Amino acid sequence: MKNRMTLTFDSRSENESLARVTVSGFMAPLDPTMEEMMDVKTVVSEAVTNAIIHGYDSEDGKDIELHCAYENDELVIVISDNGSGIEDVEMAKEPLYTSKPELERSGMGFTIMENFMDHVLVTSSPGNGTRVELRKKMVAKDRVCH
Amino acid sequence: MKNRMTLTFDSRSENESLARVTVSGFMAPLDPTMEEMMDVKTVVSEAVTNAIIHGYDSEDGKDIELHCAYENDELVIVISDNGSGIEDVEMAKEPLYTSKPELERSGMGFTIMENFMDHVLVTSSPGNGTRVELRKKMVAKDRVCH
Amino acid sequence: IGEIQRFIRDDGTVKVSRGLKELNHKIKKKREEWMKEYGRSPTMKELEEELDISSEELVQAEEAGRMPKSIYETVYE
Ligand SMILES: Nc1ncnc2c1ncn2[C@@H]1O[C@H](COP(=O)(O)OP(=O)(O)O)[C@@H](O)[C@H]1O
Ligand SMILES: Nc1ncnc2c1ncn2[C@@H]1O[C@H](COP(=O)(O)OP(=O)(O)O)[C@@H](O)[C@H]1O
Ligand SMILES: [Mg+2]
Ligand SMILES: [Mg+2]
Repeated sequence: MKNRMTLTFDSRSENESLARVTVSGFMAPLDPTMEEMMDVKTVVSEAVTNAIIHGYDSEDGKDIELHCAYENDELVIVISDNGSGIEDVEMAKEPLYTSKPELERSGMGFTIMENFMDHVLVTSSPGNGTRVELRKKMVAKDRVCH
Repeated sequence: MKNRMTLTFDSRSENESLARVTVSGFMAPLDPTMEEMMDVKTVVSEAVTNAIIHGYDSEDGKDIELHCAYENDELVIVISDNGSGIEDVEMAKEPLYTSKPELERSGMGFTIMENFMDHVLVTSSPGNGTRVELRKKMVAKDRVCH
Repeated sequence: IGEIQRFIRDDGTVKVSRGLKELNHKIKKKREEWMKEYGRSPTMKELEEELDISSEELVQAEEAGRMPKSIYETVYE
Protein backbone atom coordinates (compact mmCIF):
# COMPACT_ATOMS: atom_id res chain seq x y z
CA MET A 1 0.00 0.00 0.00
CA LYS A 2 1.51 3.24 -1.19
CA ASN A 3 0.30 6.68 -2.18
CA ARG A 4 1.34 10.34 -2.32
CA MET A 5 -0.10 13.80 -2.88
CA THR A 6 0.85 17.46 -2.64
CA LEU A 7 -1.56 20.28 -1.88
CA THR A 8 -0.43 23.85 -2.51
CA PHE A 9 -2.68 26.55 -1.09
CA ASP A 10 -2.92 30.20 -0.25
CA SER A 11 -1.95 31.40 3.25
CA ARG A 12 -5.53 32.10 4.34
CA SER A 13 -7.08 30.92 7.58
CA GLU A 14 -9.92 29.10 5.76
CA ASN A 15 -7.32 26.82 4.24
CA GLU A 16 -6.48 25.33 7.61
CA SER A 17 -9.76 23.46 7.27
CA LEU A 18 -8.97 22.54 3.64
CA ALA A 19 -5.65 21.02 4.76
CA ARG A 20 -7.44 19.05 7.52
CA VAL A 21 -10.05 17.65 5.15
CA THR A 22 -7.46 16.79 2.50
CA VAL A 23 -5.19 14.94 4.90
CA SER A 24 -8.11 12.94 6.31
CA GLY A 25 -9.28 12.05 2.79
CA PHE A 26 -5.74 10.98 1.95
CA MET A 27 -5.30 8.76 5.00
CA ALA A 28 -8.73 7.11 4.75
CA PRO A 29 -7.41 4.04 2.84
CA LEU A 30 -5.13 3.31 5.84
CA ASP A 31 -8.31 2.90 7.94
CA PRO A 32 -7.00 4.83 10.96
CA THR A 33 -8.92 4.99 14.21
CA MET A 34 -10.91 8.18 14.66
CA GLU A 35 -8.43 9.09 17.36
CA GLU A 36 -5.46 8.75 15.00
CA MET A 37 -7.28 10.77 12.38
CA MET A 38 -8.03 13.55 14.86
CA ASP A 39 -4.43 13.57 16.10
CA VAL A 40 -3.14 13.93 12.56
CA LYS A 41 -5.63 16.71 11.81
CA THR A 42 -4.55 18.52 14.97
CA VAL A 43 -0.87 18.48 14.07
CA VAL A 44 -1.62 19.59 10.51
CA SER A 45 -3.63 22.50 11.94
CA GLU A 46 -0.74 23.47 14.19
CA ALA A 47 1.82 23.42 11.39
CA VAL A 48 -0.42 25.23 8.89
CA THR A 49 -1.37 27.89 11.45
CA ASN A 50 2.32 28.38 12.19
CA ALA A 51 3.07 28.85 8.50
CA ILE A 52 0.31 31.46 8.18
CA ILE A 53 0.80 33.37 11.43
CA HIS A 54 4.55 33.10 11.95
CA GLY A 55 5.95 32.26 8.52
CA TYR A 56 3.89 34.84 6.63
CA ASP A 57 2.89 37.14 9.49
CA SER A 58 -0.79 36.58 8.58
CA GLU A 59 -0.37 37.93 5.07
CA ASP A 60 -2.44 36.08 2.48
CA GLY A 61 -1.51 35.35 -1.14
CA LYS A 62 1.55 33.28 -0.14
CA ASP A 63 2.08 29.58 -0.85
CA ILE A 64 1.92 26.81 1.72
CA GLU A 65 2.63 23.24 0.71
CA LEU A 66 1.21 20.11 2.33
CA HIS A 67 2.84 16.96 1.09
CA CYS A 68 1.55 13.57 2.27
CA ALA A 69 2.64 10.05 1.50
CA TYR A 70 2.30 6.60 2.97
CA GLU A 71 4.00 3.33 2.44
CA ASN A 72 2.36 0.45 4.24
CA ASP A 73 1.37 1.80 7.65
CA GLU A 74 3.69 4.79 7.84
CA LEU A 75 2.22 8.19 7.12
CA VAL A 76 4.63 11.04 6.30
CA ILE A 77 3.43 14.63 6.22
CA VAL A 78 5.55 17.62 5.24
CA ILE A 79 4.27 21.18 5.67
CA SER A 80 6.46 23.90 4.16
CA ASP A 81 6.37 27.64 3.69
CA ASN A 82 8.71 30.17 2.11
CA GLY A 83 8.25 32.65 4.92
CA SER A 84 10.39 34.27 7.60
CA GLY A 85 11.97 31.08 8.92
CA ILE A 86 13.07 30.34 12.49
CA GLU A 87 16.34 31.65 13.94
CA ASP A 88 16.67 29.08 16.71
CA VAL A 89 14.66 25.90 16.15
CA GLU A 90 15.58 24.35 19.51
CA MET A 91 14.25 27.39 21.35
CA ALA A 92 11.12 27.52 19.17
CA LYS A 93 10.36 23.91 20.13
CA GLU A 94 10.48 24.61 23.88
CA PRO A 95 7.07 24.12 25.47
CA LEU A 96 5.34 27.50 26.04
CA TYR A 97 7.83 29.42 23.90
CA THR A 98 6.08 31.81 21.53
CA SER A 99 7.39 34.78 19.62
CA LYS A 100 3.86 36.22 19.40
CA PRO A 101 2.51 36.43 22.96
CA GLU A 102 0.41 39.42 21.84
CA LEU A 103 -1.71 37.06 19.70
CA GLU A 104 -2.40 34.85 22.70
CA ARG A 105 -0.52 31.95 21.17
CA SER A 106 0.00 29.07 23.56
CA GLY A 107 3.53 28.22 22.50
CA MET A 108 2.49 24.56 22.48
CA GLY A 109 2.34 23.87 18.71
CA PHE A 110 5.62 21.97 18.41
CA THR A 111 5.01 20.21 21.72
CA ILE A 112 1.65 18.95 20.43
CA MET A 113 3.29 17.76 17.19
CA GLU A 114 5.94 15.86 19.16
CA ASN A 115 3.34 14.27 21.39
CA PHE A 116 0.92 13.18 18.67
CA MET A 117 3.44 12.00 16.09
CA ASP A 118 6.23 9.42 16.25
CA HIS A 119 8.79 11.68 14.63
CA VAL A 120 9.07 15.45 14.06
CA LEU A 121 11.83 17.08 12.05
CA VAL A 122 11.93 20.87 11.71
CA THR A 123 14.32 22.49 9.29
CA SER A 124 14.29 26.22 8.84
CA SER A 125 16.43 28.92 7.40
CA PRO A 126 15.78 32.55 8.39
CA GLY A 127 14.47 34.46 5.40
CA ASN A 128 13.86 31.30 3.36
CA GLY A 129 11.12 29.43 5.16
CA THR A 130 10.35 26.41 7.27
CA ARG A 131 9.78 22.72 6.62
CA VAL A 132 8.12 20.48 9.18
CA GLU A 133 8.27 16.74 8.58
CA LEU A 134 5.94 14.56 10.62
CA ARG A 135 5.79 10.77 10.69
CA LYS A 136 3.36 8.39 12.31
CA LYS A 137 2.77 4.65 12.15
CA MET A 138 -0.90 3.77 11.96
CA VAL A 139 -1.43 0.93 14.38
CA ALA A 140 -5.19 0.70 13.99
CA LYS A 141 -5.07 -2.66 12.27
CA ASP A 142 -3.19 -4.33 15.12
CA ARG A 143 -5.69 -3.07 17.63
CA VAL A 144 -8.62 -4.35 15.63
CA CYS A 145 -7.30 -7.89 15.92
CA HIS A 146 -7.77 -8.42 19.65
CA MET B 1 -14.16 36.26 -1.41
CA LYS B 2 -11.25 34.65 -3.17
CA ASN B 3 -9.12 31.56 -2.80
CA ARG B 4 -7.04 29.04 -4.75
CA MET B 5 -5.38 25.63 -4.34
CA THR B 6 -3.65 22.95 -6.39
CA LEU B 7 -3.64 19.26 -5.55
CA THR B 8 -1.17 17.00 -7.33
CA PHE B 9 -1.73 13.29 -6.89
CA ASP B 10 -0.84 9.86 -8.19
CA SER B 11 -2.98 8.27 -10.93
CA ARG B 12 -4.55 5.69 -8.59
CA SER B 13 -8.25 4.99 -8.36
CA GLU B 14 -8.33 5.70 -4.58
CA ASN B 15 -7.38 9.27 -5.41
CA GLU B 16 -10.69 9.90 -7.14
CA SER B 17 -12.18 10.03 -3.66
CA LEU B 18 -9.31 12.25 -2.44
CA ALA B 19 -10.03 14.70 -5.26
CA ARG B 20 -13.75 14.73 -4.37
CA VAL B 21 -13.13 15.35 -0.68
CA THR B 22 -10.55 18.04 -1.39
CA VAL B 23 -12.80 19.94 -3.75
CA SER B 24 -15.65 19.81 -1.24
CA GLY B 25 -13.35 21.09 1.48
CA PHE B 26 -12.23 23.88 -0.81
CA MET B 27 -15.75 24.99 -1.72
CA ALA B 28 -17.11 24.80 1.85
CA PRO B 29 -16.60 28.56 2.46
CA LEU B 30 -18.96 29.21 -0.48
CA ASP B 31 -21.62 27.40 1.57
CA PRO B 32 -22.98 25.38 -1.37
CA THR B 33 -26.26 23.50 -1.51
CA MET B 34 -26.31 19.72 -1.53
CA GLU B 35 -27.11 19.76 -5.22
CA GLU B 36 -24.24 22.09 -6.12
CA MET B 37 -21.76 20.03 -4.15
CA MET B 38 -22.91 16.75 -5.68
CA ASP B 39 -22.72 18.23 -9.16
CA VAL B 40 -19.19 19.47 -8.60
CA LYS B 41 -18.03 16.19 -7.03
CA THR B 42 -19.54 14.27 -9.94
CA VAL B 43 -17.75 16.27 -12.62
CA VAL B 44 -14.46 16.07 -10.72
CA SER B 45 -14.89 12.28 -10.58
CA GLU B 46 -15.56 12.13 -14.31
CA ALA B 47 -12.52 14.20 -15.21
CA VAL B 48 -10.19 12.40 -12.79
CA THR B 49 -11.38 8.98 -13.95
CA ASN B 50 -10.77 10.08 -17.55
CA ALA B 51 -7.22 11.15 -16.69
CA ILE B 52 -6.52 7.77 -15.03
CA ILE B 53 -8.25 5.44 -17.48
CA HIS B 54 -7.79 7.26 -20.78
CA GLY B 55 -4.87 9.63 -20.16
CA TYR B 56 -2.67 7.10 -18.40
CA ASP B 57 -4.30 3.85 -19.55
CA SER B 58 -4.82 2.88 -15.87
CA GLU B 59 -1.12 3.02 -15.08
CA ASP B 60 -0.31 4.37 -11.61
CA GLY B 61 2.67 6.51 -10.59
CA LYS B 62 1.70 9.35 -12.97
CA ASP B 63 0.75 12.90 -11.96
CA ILE B 64 -2.74 14.34 -12.08
CA GLU B 65 -3.34 17.96 -11.13
CA LEU B 66 -6.53 19.40 -9.68
CA HIS B 67 -6.49 23.16 -9.54
CA CYS B 68 -9.40 25.02 -7.92
CA ALA B 69 -10.08 28.69 -7.41
CA TYR B 70 -12.98 30.95 -6.69
CA GLU B 71 -13.57 34.62 -6.88
CA ASN B 72 -16.84 35.73 -5.38
CA ASP B 73 -19.38 33.12 -6.48
CA GLU B 74 -17.54 31.66 -9.45
CA LEU B 75 -15.78 28.36 -8.94
CA VAL B 76 -13.12 27.34 -11.49
CA ILE B 77 -11.74 23.81 -11.56
CA VAL B 78 -8.96 22.62 -13.84
CA ILE B 79 -8.03 18.93 -14.06
CA SER B 80 -4.91 18.14 -16.08
CA ASP B 81 -2.82 15.14 -16.97
CA ASN B 82 0.33 14.59 -19.04
CA GLY B 83 -1.04 11.47 -20.65
CA SER B 84 -1.96 10.31 -24.12
CA GLY B 85 -4.11 13.30 -25.07
CA ILE B 86 -7.16 13.37 -27.34
CA GLU B 87 -6.89 13.34 -31.14
CA ASP B 88 -10.33 14.82 -31.84
CA VAL B 89 -11.86 16.71 -28.91
CA GLU B 90 -15.16 17.40 -30.70
CA MET B 91 -15.70 13.71 -31.33
CA ALA B 92 -14.65 12.79 -27.78
CA LYS B 93 -17.32 15.16 -26.44
CA GLU B 94 -20.14 13.53 -28.41
CA PRO B 95 -22.66 11.84 -26.08
CA LEU B 96 -22.06 8.07 -25.93
CA TYR B 97 -18.69 8.28 -27.68
CA THR B 98 -16.06 6.19 -25.92
CA SER B 99 -12.72 4.89 -27.11
CA LYS B 100 -12.84 2.13 -24.49
CA PRO B 101 -16.13 0.26 -25.01
CA GLU B 102 -14.41 -2.88 -23.65
CA LEU B 103 -14.25 -1.24 -20.20
CA GLU B 104 -17.99 -0.64 -20.28
CA ARG B 105 -17.49 3.11 -20.26
CA SER B 106 -20.70 5.02 -20.84
CA GLY B 107 -19.23 7.69 -23.08
CA MET B 108 -21.17 10.26 -21.03
CA GLY B 109 -18.34 11.88 -19.05
CA PHE B 110 -18.06 15.09 -21.07
CA THR B 111 -21.84 15.28 -21.47
CA ILE B 112 -22.26 15.16 -17.68
CA MET B 113 -19.61 17.87 -17.27
CA GLU B 114 -21.40 20.09 -19.77
CA ASN B 115 -24.74 19.53 -18.08
CA PHE B 116 -23.61 20.14 -14.50
CA MET B 117 -21.28 23.07 -15.10
CA ASP B 118 -21.80 26.47 -16.71
CA HIS B 119 -18.73 26.25 -18.86
CA VAL B 120 -16.43 23.42 -20.01
CA LEU B 121 -13.23 23.95 -21.96
CA VAL B 122 -11.18 20.95 -23.08
CA THR B 123 -7.72 21.43 -24.52
CA SER B 124 -5.64 18.46 -25.47
CA SER B 125 -2.60 17.64 -27.48
CA PRO B 126 -1.95 14.03 -28.49
CA GLY B 127 1.09 12.70 -26.67
CA ASN B 128 1.19 15.67 -24.27
CA GLY B 129 -1.93 15.43 -22.18
CA THR B 130 -5.32 16.92 -21.51
CA ARG B 131 -6.63 19.94 -19.60
CA VAL B 132 -10.28 20.24 -18.64
CA GLU B 133 -11.44 23.61 -17.33
CA LEU B 134 -14.81 23.71 -15.59
CA ARG B 135 -16.64 26.80 -14.33
CA LYS B 136 -19.75 27.15 -12.23
CA LYS B 137 -21.46 30.06 -10.53
CA MET B 138 -22.65 29.18 -7.06
CA VAL B 139 -26.09 30.71 -6.75
CA ALA B 140 -26.85 29.27 -3.35
CA LYS B 141 -26.86 32.60 -1.58
CA ASP B 142 -29.69 33.96 -3.71
CA ARG B 143 -31.85 30.93 -3.07
CA VAL B 144 -31.49 31.11 0.69
CA CYS B 145 -33.32 34.42 0.75
CA HIS B 146 -36.81 33.07 0.10
CA ILE C 1 -23.84 12.44 0.39
CA GLY C 2 -26.56 9.76 0.43
CA GLU C 3 -26.77 9.69 4.21
CA ILE C 4 -26.70 13.45 4.49
CA GLN C 5 -29.59 13.60 2.08
CA ARG C 6 -31.57 11.05 4.03
CA PHE C 7 -31.80 13.54 6.90
CA ILE C 8 -33.52 16.27 5.05
CA ARG C 9 -36.08 16.86 2.38
CA ASP C 10 -33.80 18.05 -0.36
CA ASP C 11 -35.40 20.35 -2.87
CA GLY C 12 -32.02 21.36 -4.20
CA THR C 13 -31.71 24.36 -1.90
CA VAL C 14 -30.55 22.67 1.29
CA LYS C 15 -27.08 23.65 2.40
CA VAL C 16 -24.45 20.96 2.68
CA SER C 17 -23.34 22.53 5.94
CA ARG C 18 -26.67 21.74 7.57
CA GLY C 19 -26.70 18.07 6.59
CA LEU C 20 -23.10 17.70 7.69
CA LYS C 21 -23.74 19.24 11.06
CA GLU C 22 -26.56 16.77 11.74
CA LEU C 23 -24.39 13.89 10.59
CA ASN C 24 -21.61 15.18 12.84
CA HIS C 25 -23.87 14.76 15.89
CA LYS C 26 -24.64 11.16 14.90
CA ILE C 27 -20.93 10.44 14.46
CA LYS C 28 -20.10 11.86 17.89
CA LYS C 29 -22.81 9.78 19.53
CA LYS C 30 -21.80 6.59 17.77
CA ARG C 31 -18.15 7.13 18.62
CA GLU C 32 -18.99 7.48 22.31
CA GLU C 33 -21.13 4.33 22.24
CA TRP C 34 -18.29 2.45 20.57
CA MET C 35 -15.75 3.65 23.13
CA LYS C 36 -18.03 2.46 25.95
CA GLU C 37 -18.56 -0.92 24.39
CA TYR C 38 -15.06 -1.74 23.14
CA GLY C 39 -12.84 0.54 25.20
CA ARG C 40 -11.10 1.98 22.16
CA SER C 41 -11.70 4.42 19.34
CA PRO C 42 -13.45 2.94 16.28
CA THR C 43 -11.61 3.00 12.97
CA MET C 44 -13.00 5.06 10.10
CA LYS C 45 -14.33 1.94 8.37
CA GLU C 46 -16.00 0.68 11.54
CA LEU C 47 -17.85 3.99 11.95
CA GLU C 48 -18.76 4.10 8.27
CA GLU C 49 -20.31 0.64 8.54
CA GLU C 50 -22.13 1.45 11.78
CA LEU C 51 -23.67 4.57 10.29
CA ASP C 52 -23.97 3.36 6.71
CA ILE C 53 -22.09 6.36 5.31
CA SER C 54 -19.20 6.75 2.88
CA SER C 55 -15.69 7.71 3.89
CA GLU C 56 -16.17 11.05 2.10
CA GLU C 57 -19.22 11.78 4.22
CA LEU C 58 -17.36 10.84 7.39
CA VAL C 59 -14.44 13.11 6.52
CA GLN C 60 -16.65 16.06 5.59
CA ALA C 61 -18.93 15.71 8.61
CA GLU C 62 -16.00 15.30 11.00
CA GLU C 63 -14.64 18.64 9.84
CA ALA C 64 -18.04 20.36 9.77
CA GLY C 65 -18.32 19.97 13.53
CA ARG C 66 -15.44 22.34 13.88
CA MET C 67 -16.43 24.97 11.36
CA PRO C 68 -17.42 28.44 12.53
CA LYS C 69 -20.78 28.49 14.26
CA SER C 70 -21.95 31.43 12.21
CA ILE C 71 -22.47 29.31 9.08
CA TYR C 72 -24.85 26.99 10.94
CA GLU C 73 -26.61 29.73 12.80
CA THR C 74 -27.61 31.38 9.54
CA VAL C 75 -28.72 28.00 8.21
CA TYR C 76 -30.93 27.25 11.17
CA GLU C 77 -32.68 30.59 11.13
N1 LIG D 1 6.40 28.21 9.99
C1 LIG D 1 7.03 29.02 10.85
N2 LIG D 1 7.68 30.13 10.40
C2 LIG D 1 8.31 30.96 11.26
N3 LIG D 1 8.35 30.76 12.60
C3 LIG D 1 7.73 29.69 13.11
C4 LIG D 1 7.04 28.77 12.27
N4 LIG D 1 6.53 27.79 13.06
C5 LIG D 1 6.87 28.09 14.31
N5 LIG D 1 7.61 29.22 14.36
C6 LIG D 1 8.21 29.83 15.58
O1 LIG D 1 8.19 28.86 16.62
C7 LIG D 1 7.48 29.37 17.75
C8 LIG D 1 6.80 28.24 18.49
O2 LIG D 1 5.76 27.68 17.69
P1 LIG D 1 4.56 26.93 18.43
O3 LIG D 1 5.14 25.91 19.34
O4 LIG D 1 3.61 26.47 17.40
O5 LIG D 1 3.92 28.07 19.33
P2 LIG D 1 2.98 29.30 18.92
O6 LIG D 1 2.50 29.10 17.51
O7 LIG D 1 1.86 29.24 19.89
O8 LIG D 1 3.83 30.54 19.03
C9 LIG D 1 6.55 30.43 17.20
O9 LIG D 1 6.16 31.37 18.17
C10 LIG D 1 7.42 31.03 16.09
O10 LIG D 1 8.34 31.95 16.62
N1 LIG E 1 -7.87 12.78 -19.96
C1 LIG E 1 -8.06 12.12 -21.13
N2 LIG E 1 -7.00 11.66 -21.83
C2 LIG E 1 -7.17 11.00 -22.99
N3 LIG E 1 -8.38 10.78 -23.55
C3 LIG E 1 -9.47 11.24 -22.92
C4 LIG E 1 -9.37 11.93 -21.69
N4 LIG E 1 -10.63 12.27 -21.30
C5 LIG E 1 -11.45 11.81 -22.24
N5 LIG E 1 -10.78 11.19 -23.23
C6 LIG E 1 -11.35 10.60 -24.45
O1 LIG E 1 -12.69 11.08 -24.59
C7 LIG E 1 -13.60 9.99 -24.65
C8 LIG E 1 -14.93 10.39 -24.05
O2 LIG E 1 -14.81 10.63 -22.67
P1 LIG E 1 -16.10 10.45 -21.75
O3 LIG E 1 -17.18 11.31 -22.30
O4 LIG E 1 -15.70 10.70 -20.34
O5 LIG E 1 -16.52 8.93 -21.95
P2 LIG E 1 -15.86 7.58 -21.36
O6 LIG E 1 -14.89 7.96 -20.27
O7 LIG E 1 -17.02 6.81 -20.82
O8 LIG E 1 -15.15 6.91 -22.51
C9 LIG E 1 -12.90 8.83 -23.96
O9 LIG E 1 -13.40 7.59 -24.35
C10 LIG E 1 -11.46 9.07 -24.38
O10 LIG E 1 -11.22 8.58 -25.68
MG1 LIG F 1 1.79 27.36 16.76
MG1 LIG G 1 -15.26 9.30 -18.80
